[in-house]
Amino acid sequence: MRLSVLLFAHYRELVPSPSVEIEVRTGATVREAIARLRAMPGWEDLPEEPTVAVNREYSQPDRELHAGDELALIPPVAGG
Amino acid sequence: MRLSVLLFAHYRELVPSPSVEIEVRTGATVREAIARLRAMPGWEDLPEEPTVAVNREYSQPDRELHAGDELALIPPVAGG
Amino acid sequence: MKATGDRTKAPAGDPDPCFVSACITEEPIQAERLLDLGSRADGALLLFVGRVRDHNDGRPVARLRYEAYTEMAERELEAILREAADRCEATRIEAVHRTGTLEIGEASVAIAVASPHRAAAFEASRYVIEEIKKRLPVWKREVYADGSDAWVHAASEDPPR
Amino acid sequence: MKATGDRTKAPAGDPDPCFVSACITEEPIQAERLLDLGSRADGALLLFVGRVRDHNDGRPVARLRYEAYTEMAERELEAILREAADRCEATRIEAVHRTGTLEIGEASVAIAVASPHRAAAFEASRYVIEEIKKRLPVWKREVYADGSDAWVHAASEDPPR
Repeated sequence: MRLSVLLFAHYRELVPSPSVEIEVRTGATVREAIARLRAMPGWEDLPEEPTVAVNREYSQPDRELHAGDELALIPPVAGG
Repeated sequence: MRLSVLLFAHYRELVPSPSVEIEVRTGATVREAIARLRAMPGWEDLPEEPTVAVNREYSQPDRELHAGDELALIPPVAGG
Repeated sequence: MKATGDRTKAPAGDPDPCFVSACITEEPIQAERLLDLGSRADGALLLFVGRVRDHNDGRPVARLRYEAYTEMAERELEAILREAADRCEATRIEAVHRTGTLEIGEASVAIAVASPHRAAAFEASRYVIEEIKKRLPVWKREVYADGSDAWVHAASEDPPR
Repeated sequence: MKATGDRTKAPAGDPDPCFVSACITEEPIQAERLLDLGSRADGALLLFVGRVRDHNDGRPVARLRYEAYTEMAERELEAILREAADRCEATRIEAVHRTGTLEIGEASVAIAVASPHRAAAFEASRYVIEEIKKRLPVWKREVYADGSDAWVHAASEDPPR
């Protein structure tokens, strides 16, 4: 199944592109999707367990993903 | 010696005048000045130990007064 | 009434001391003016505004009348601001308390604190409003819809004997 | 961006629910507009404004650039405001966070809380700014006088591995 992945702030500087579409097995977890990303050429520098949001909500690494989900990698925030 | 006395808010409604000049012995304390006030006709309803300010500063009942001091009787405050 | 206290802007090269400004006034409070308080080093601004509510203790209020021992109140307010500055490391504090007749929604008090960091601003602002309620020689009279009125006694105080 | 959340005025006869408004925007924040928040029952208004300081960790800063995951940040900000309202019995909360390039002294965030009583306003305001710093998906890049720049890492967070 297909997922869209978004990167922000300094995570963008670790990889070739600020967003990407990836293909993972049906029922894959967030952890598996991150591993898939880090296996792509040029994406090795992403952290192993970044904070993530799925469909704009903070999520855990073992969350199951669905086709069309929006996965975002969230570097340590610095708002305010 | 002569003192001026000021009254505010509901204390004003207990007495015939919002301010008054009184004569007390040299070296009189705040407590003595209050007793002197309460001995005046129409001033009996003042409290025995009101919060007071001398020369615009909160003061204790045993504070000694000086000629020309401004004594103010301060009802419970309700600012803000 | 005139503002007492010091400049609200520090002189160049001397950003450390706290400058305070205390004012008791019959004029409407322009709270938005206080949003400019502070310098380029102050990352936090906290503005507290106390406003006249349309009820108190369940009873509808039509308006308030504030009376002050003005000369003492300005002196006491400035003392409160200096204490807040000393305790909290705020760098600019300005406070205004209104007197006279106030309609519902009008500001009775405004307190602005500017500080490099937010914790100091919150602490200082809270300290100032709590001390105002305890110490500022100001009294308010509630006027009700039927035209009757009564002095408001602070709940935490013992009534005078 | 559009404001999310509900009306900032309660319907007549229903003063209890809290209405919140959360907004992430590239436009300059007009903090003075937030001074009107609340109803005739709200005796306290507290406005926090976070501004760009001219230094950080002792280093001079020329300006900041804020980046946000805007759609998520608006949703998360609204969630924070609702939590604050539930915990603190505030009746109206409005918060705006800016994105884009900000000069020294410009407001990066403004939080207004209106409440019948001051304690709730202070608690809610503090809760909102602390949660924003922990959770809002917003990042800032400091630009220095020499033109160099760097992402700001929140001190309390572990850097990503």
